[in-house]
Amino acid sequence: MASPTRNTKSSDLADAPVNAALSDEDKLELLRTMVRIRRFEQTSLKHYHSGSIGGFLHLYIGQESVAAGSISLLGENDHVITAYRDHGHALAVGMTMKECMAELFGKRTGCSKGKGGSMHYFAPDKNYWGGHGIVGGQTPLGAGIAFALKYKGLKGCCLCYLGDGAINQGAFHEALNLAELWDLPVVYVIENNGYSMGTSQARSSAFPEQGLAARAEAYGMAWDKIDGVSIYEIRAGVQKAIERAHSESKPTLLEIETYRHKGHSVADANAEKYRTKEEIQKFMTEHDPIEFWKATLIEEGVLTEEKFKAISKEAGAEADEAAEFAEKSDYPDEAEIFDDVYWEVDNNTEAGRTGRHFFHK
Amino acid sequence: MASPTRNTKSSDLADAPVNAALSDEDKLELLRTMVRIRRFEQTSLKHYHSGSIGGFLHLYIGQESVAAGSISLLGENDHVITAYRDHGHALAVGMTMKECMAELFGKRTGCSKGKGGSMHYFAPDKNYWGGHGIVGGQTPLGAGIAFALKYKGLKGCCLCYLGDGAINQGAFHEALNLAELWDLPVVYVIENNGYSMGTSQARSSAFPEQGLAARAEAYGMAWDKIDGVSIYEIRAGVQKAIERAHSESKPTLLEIETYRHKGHSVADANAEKYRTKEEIQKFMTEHDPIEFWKATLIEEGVLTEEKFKAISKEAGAEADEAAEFAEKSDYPDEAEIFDDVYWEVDNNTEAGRTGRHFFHK
Amino acid sequence: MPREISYRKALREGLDEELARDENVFIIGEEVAEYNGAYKVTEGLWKKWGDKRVIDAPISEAGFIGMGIGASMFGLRPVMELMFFSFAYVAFDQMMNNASSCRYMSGGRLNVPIVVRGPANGGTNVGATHSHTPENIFANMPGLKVVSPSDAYDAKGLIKSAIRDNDPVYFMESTLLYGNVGEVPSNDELEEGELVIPIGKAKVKRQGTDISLIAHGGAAVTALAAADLLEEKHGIHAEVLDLRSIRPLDDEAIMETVRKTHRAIYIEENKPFCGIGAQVSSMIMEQAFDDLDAPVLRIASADAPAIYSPPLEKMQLPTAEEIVERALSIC
Amino acid sequence: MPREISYRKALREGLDEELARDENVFIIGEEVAEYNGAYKVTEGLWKKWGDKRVIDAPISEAGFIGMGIGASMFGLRPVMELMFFSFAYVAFDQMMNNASSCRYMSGGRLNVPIVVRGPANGGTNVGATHSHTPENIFANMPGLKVVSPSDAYDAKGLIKSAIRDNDPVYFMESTLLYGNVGEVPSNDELEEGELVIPIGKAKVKRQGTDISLIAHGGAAVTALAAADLLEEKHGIHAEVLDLRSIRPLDDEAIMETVRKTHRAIYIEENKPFCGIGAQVSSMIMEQAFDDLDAPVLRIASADAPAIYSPPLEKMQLPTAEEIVERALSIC
Ligand SMILES: Cc1ncc(C[n+]2csc(CCOP(=O)(O)OP(=O)(O)O)c2C)c(N)n1
Ligand SMILES: Cc1ncc(C[n+]2csc(CCOP(=O)(O)OP(=O)(O)O)c2C)c(N)n1
Ligand SMILES: [Mg+2]
Ligand SMILES: [Mg+2]
Repeated sequence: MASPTRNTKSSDLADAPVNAALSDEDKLELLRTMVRIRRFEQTSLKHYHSGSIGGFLHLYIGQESVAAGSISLLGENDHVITAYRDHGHALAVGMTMKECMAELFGKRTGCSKGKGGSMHYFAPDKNYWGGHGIVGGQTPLGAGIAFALKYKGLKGCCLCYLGDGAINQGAFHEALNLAELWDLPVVYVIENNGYSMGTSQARSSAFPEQGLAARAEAYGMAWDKIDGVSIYEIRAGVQKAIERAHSESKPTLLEIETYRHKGHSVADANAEKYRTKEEIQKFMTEHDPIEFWKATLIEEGVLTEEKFKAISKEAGAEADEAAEFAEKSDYPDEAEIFDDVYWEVDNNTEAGRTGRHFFHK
Repeated sequence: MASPTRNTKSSDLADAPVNAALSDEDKLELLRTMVRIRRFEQTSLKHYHSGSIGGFLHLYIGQESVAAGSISLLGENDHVITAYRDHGHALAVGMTMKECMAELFGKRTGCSKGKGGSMHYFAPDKNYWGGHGIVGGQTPLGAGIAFALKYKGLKGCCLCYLGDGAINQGAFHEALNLAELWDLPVVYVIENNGYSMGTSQARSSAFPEQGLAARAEAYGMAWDKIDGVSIYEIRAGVQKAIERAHSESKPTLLEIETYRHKGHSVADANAEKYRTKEEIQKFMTEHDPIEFWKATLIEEGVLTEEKFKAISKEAGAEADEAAEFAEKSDYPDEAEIFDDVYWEVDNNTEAGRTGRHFFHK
Repeated sequence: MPREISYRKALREGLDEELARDENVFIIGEEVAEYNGAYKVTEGLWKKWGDKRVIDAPISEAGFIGMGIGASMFGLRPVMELMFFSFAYVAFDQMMNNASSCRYMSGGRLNVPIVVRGPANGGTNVGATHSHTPENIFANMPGLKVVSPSDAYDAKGLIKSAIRDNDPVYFMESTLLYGNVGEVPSNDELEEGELVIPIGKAKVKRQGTDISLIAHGGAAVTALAAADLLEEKHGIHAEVLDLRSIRPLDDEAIMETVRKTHRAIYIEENKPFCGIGAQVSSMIMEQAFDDLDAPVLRIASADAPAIYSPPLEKMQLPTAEEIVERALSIC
Repeated sequence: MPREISYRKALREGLDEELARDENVFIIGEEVAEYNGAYKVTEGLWKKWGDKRVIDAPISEAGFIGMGIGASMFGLRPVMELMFFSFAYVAFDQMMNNASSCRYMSGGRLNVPIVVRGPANGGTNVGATHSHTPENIFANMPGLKVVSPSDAYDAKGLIKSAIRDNDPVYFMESTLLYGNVGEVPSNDELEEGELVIPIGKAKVKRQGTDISLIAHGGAAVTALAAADLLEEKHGIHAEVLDLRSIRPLDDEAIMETVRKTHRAIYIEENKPFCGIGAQVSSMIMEQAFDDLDAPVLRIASADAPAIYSPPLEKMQLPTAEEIVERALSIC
């Protein structure tokens, strides 16, 4: 079983301008974001097992640095779209634990009114365009957000995340060609956690020695490969791509090496079959992005063990509150099944009132 | 308007083993194949204008060397599949002008009984798997033929042709990854005639400086770029790929530079708008594969003007006969509309007799 | 005397007027710009509106339609041309999942005002791969709208509504209708100043009392021809109802004509199994059972992949003669 | 006493027996081999048959299903697993064009003996993108076959027939049925030595006289529950006909039960517009109009994209209570 390798050397990119500019509070905020994501998911897992949450639950635990680090760089006109492993990105863009937890519980107070579930979070008002369940399906949409930004003359970009298994979907290939051909300000971020479900990268993909992102050369597109354990490396690498999008309106394909501690989804019974216990252990101990950042900040004198415990405790409390909120919230009424299908119907316009739109019940 | 450039130097690959092995008769046969393709199409064009042929007619004129040269290398277990510009490949594998012309006329004597038309020729018995109308749609099928050869332990390969515009279809990307990942003996041949309908390569595709075939590096796949005006170059280059398939069971992506003299299809009213008259003229005179091969053979003393005229005349006569045959043949009966839909029904098996298969008429 | 223009020109006028009305409207498709459109629907629009508004796409339907869906979520109003609607099948996931369900899965926090248009018809001898008529397939999915105009007047009025609609509209045309000429008043002849036809309203194209011929798209034209024959040869007065829009569906108009004639045939160029005819005839049974003097009949294309052979393909599609024959069987 | 196994195990046995019978049979899909299948249908088969016969695929449905279609033309008999049948939408062109029409467009010079199988159901709270039920969509296309078993017995007998069939068969299962246990005789209990059920034969799953509940897939199970309620609470004897195969369709069995009960409801988990219910109800009207004492009713899932919220999704799908209520309205 080919197991992913990761560089461990502590990052030398601390002094990259974008990192040098970080205040102590900024650095703690980055830690807080990662910890909040983890506590949120640990709490959701508890409630999944207790039966309050249905369907799939794809946990982001182990990958928090990718969403926290890259999204921390975004400005007013920068946007985010991702796949179904979407809790981390949602919290990173500023969605509340409450709306996210309530969505998992299928409640009306959820970010998607309980209609989308874990895989389909949305918050356009926070520049967050989902949460998409079909592997690779979000990649043309991400190009579309970028196209719209350019069309409207806004200096921004779209960060479009996908997994290492998603790179073999046809839609992604088409999106890459369009992005380079039409100079779209989109940054594709492959979160390479080494596996697509139980299939290692080596069993799913033929790719150049330099890695998955090097497939970008097929389109003459810029690319980079980033060690995802380090917030500094992520911020330094992603910033270059964002600048390329902002100043040249050119796309970039990034590969960020990371690892998921849990199974593909909570339903994944084989999480420790296709990966050795040792491999998982190694990544949990040597490559946990929270531990890594924590150590960095302690080293820098920005953080203390006590402070860390406090942040952790706070996040845990917030997650419990969110669960309580979700628990207490109402489910949608049966009639609401038919809301949010057609904009024209929801807004009771003439178009919405003309002709029959629904054909049962 | 970026116009394609082609190298003109007469080929130095005449002494490549595969070419050195050619007898005079072989060389004349290659000429005959190209001339027969051209005469066949010129005749079909006449009958298209007279109204005996419907739908689309995508002429191969100018590209004959690609089908003639590459297919001349194939053995018993080597197979061919292509797109809708398929007349040249059909005649090159040995399908008769009669069955091909009758197909265009929509007659029962056509290679597909008049059911497929110009874009959908088939002759599995001649290792010819179509004739496919959906751009890129044949590329996974080609991988499938190769997969089956390998599965059955046959030492062969599948030559799968596609256009320069087809490389931007998602299915092709997926097929390339599978071919390299699973070591499939398939050779993808991009017939780069510079345009997809009215769109130049530069307006449709982002690709590396080395050309379209270099996209293969995204999959760590072997690739090559070949000057399509020269039969010698084509045979030398394609032979390498066939050997790679036969001996290593590895795929190759080839780009063969060529040019179509006519419009995209006979219906193409703009053939001389998106390409300058000068460009077309240049290619018809300096890069016509028949003229080029003719000159080569005369230079080699294998061919004379008289001999060429004879071959040409013969091919013209064969085409006229084919048209007469097609003209005289019958259309299918209305009832035959329902034949060839289900194998089980056609063969009147128990499965074919169980339940209702058709729901109108 | 009123102005007459082709179905093609009517579409072009509608597109041109909407490009003028709203700068967020733009057109993307293969050969729509410099080539002027494979079927010339967009002729002249690139010259007039330039590279930003009329854009040639690579052969990447999933890519550019998916891109359009994303752009429409962001407030743009893309009009995507499929050279043939058959090519929707390589973009199917984008069209069936992202366009139809992103609004729903977001709890209504976004909408997808995209139009995907192009010819969806057989009868042109281009074979099975190029002759799909997926009205029923797309109309099956809630969140989507499907429109299919049969004449120049409807084509212009409906394409304008489709572009203004805030939900995804799949607009299915016919290469066999592009050349048909019909009355389309110029804007200055109209007091509203423009021609806009609401989506979801069927139209009685011919009044009758004895039987209702209900159809959409090209089949509506065939139905009108059949109605003439029924009148001339058999003294039967057929009413012809053109649905124009498949979803939303004007079921009131359908029940109205059935209550009037007590007999109905649905005609479509679609394949029969689970076609629009099946949906409409079962709705008639559910909503007007006691008004029926005979079962509702369905006429569709002969149930095989589209055949190339020109004379055979003619037989494969519904003909006026066939409609007459079936009508006589229940009149 | 007869052997009872799960629907999942029944499928696995069928696959295993066909792998043993014909060396040209092989399985490809995501996680079907080393992972033992996302829903464990193929559990143990890779261990038993090895890398050549059971193959893990990248997430490239258009690629590997298209590859399978090509291989099947060449005489192999691929069984392709879609982890969810919803993912057919990214392979749609391959499945709707190449699988259905290559035989036709070649004038019958080749055939496509491929099976594409996987779960096509809602009800598991995975949202709109993962809950498509495209029986009607694929059955619309001549050249394709669509099968949808509702119990273990049918699952085993039909998957074996599907693999032996020389035409493309799309085999739609349900994750909600995988765990259901039912009688499936072991081969040595059978004089034929194996269980093979012909495709195209419906089955009366419960005899009745007052009304026909016609259904397929998971809805057939719901229909049986409704029949119990009708019996117990209302003394109504409902007959339940399980189509098992959508195309080919056993219309004789349908007309037979309707002629017997004079009332029918079609139940499906599909979306209603142009669903199987529309096709079946219109066929009943065409072929048994005078035998009907009431309009044929249709029950489908609530006409919106599949909702995530667990309790709501339950309401969205047909329920036994709903069937009872509608049945009472026409009995
Ligand atoms: C088109 C499609 N095929 C298959 C699936 C089922 N599926 C969901 S996630 C997944 C694995 C994806 O792996 P990767 O892209 O590496 O993302 P990760 O789960 O590692 O974040 C698969 C096969 C799907 N959702 N969509
Ligand atoms: C999926 C799909 N999209 C669009 C078309 C329409 N179409 C047919 S041929 C063609 C151009 C193809 O160009 P290229 O691949 O370069 O092949 P060439 O015609 O030059 O041989 C287009 C756009 C199609 N048949 N299928
Ligand atoms: Mg992964
Ligand atoms: Mg070309």
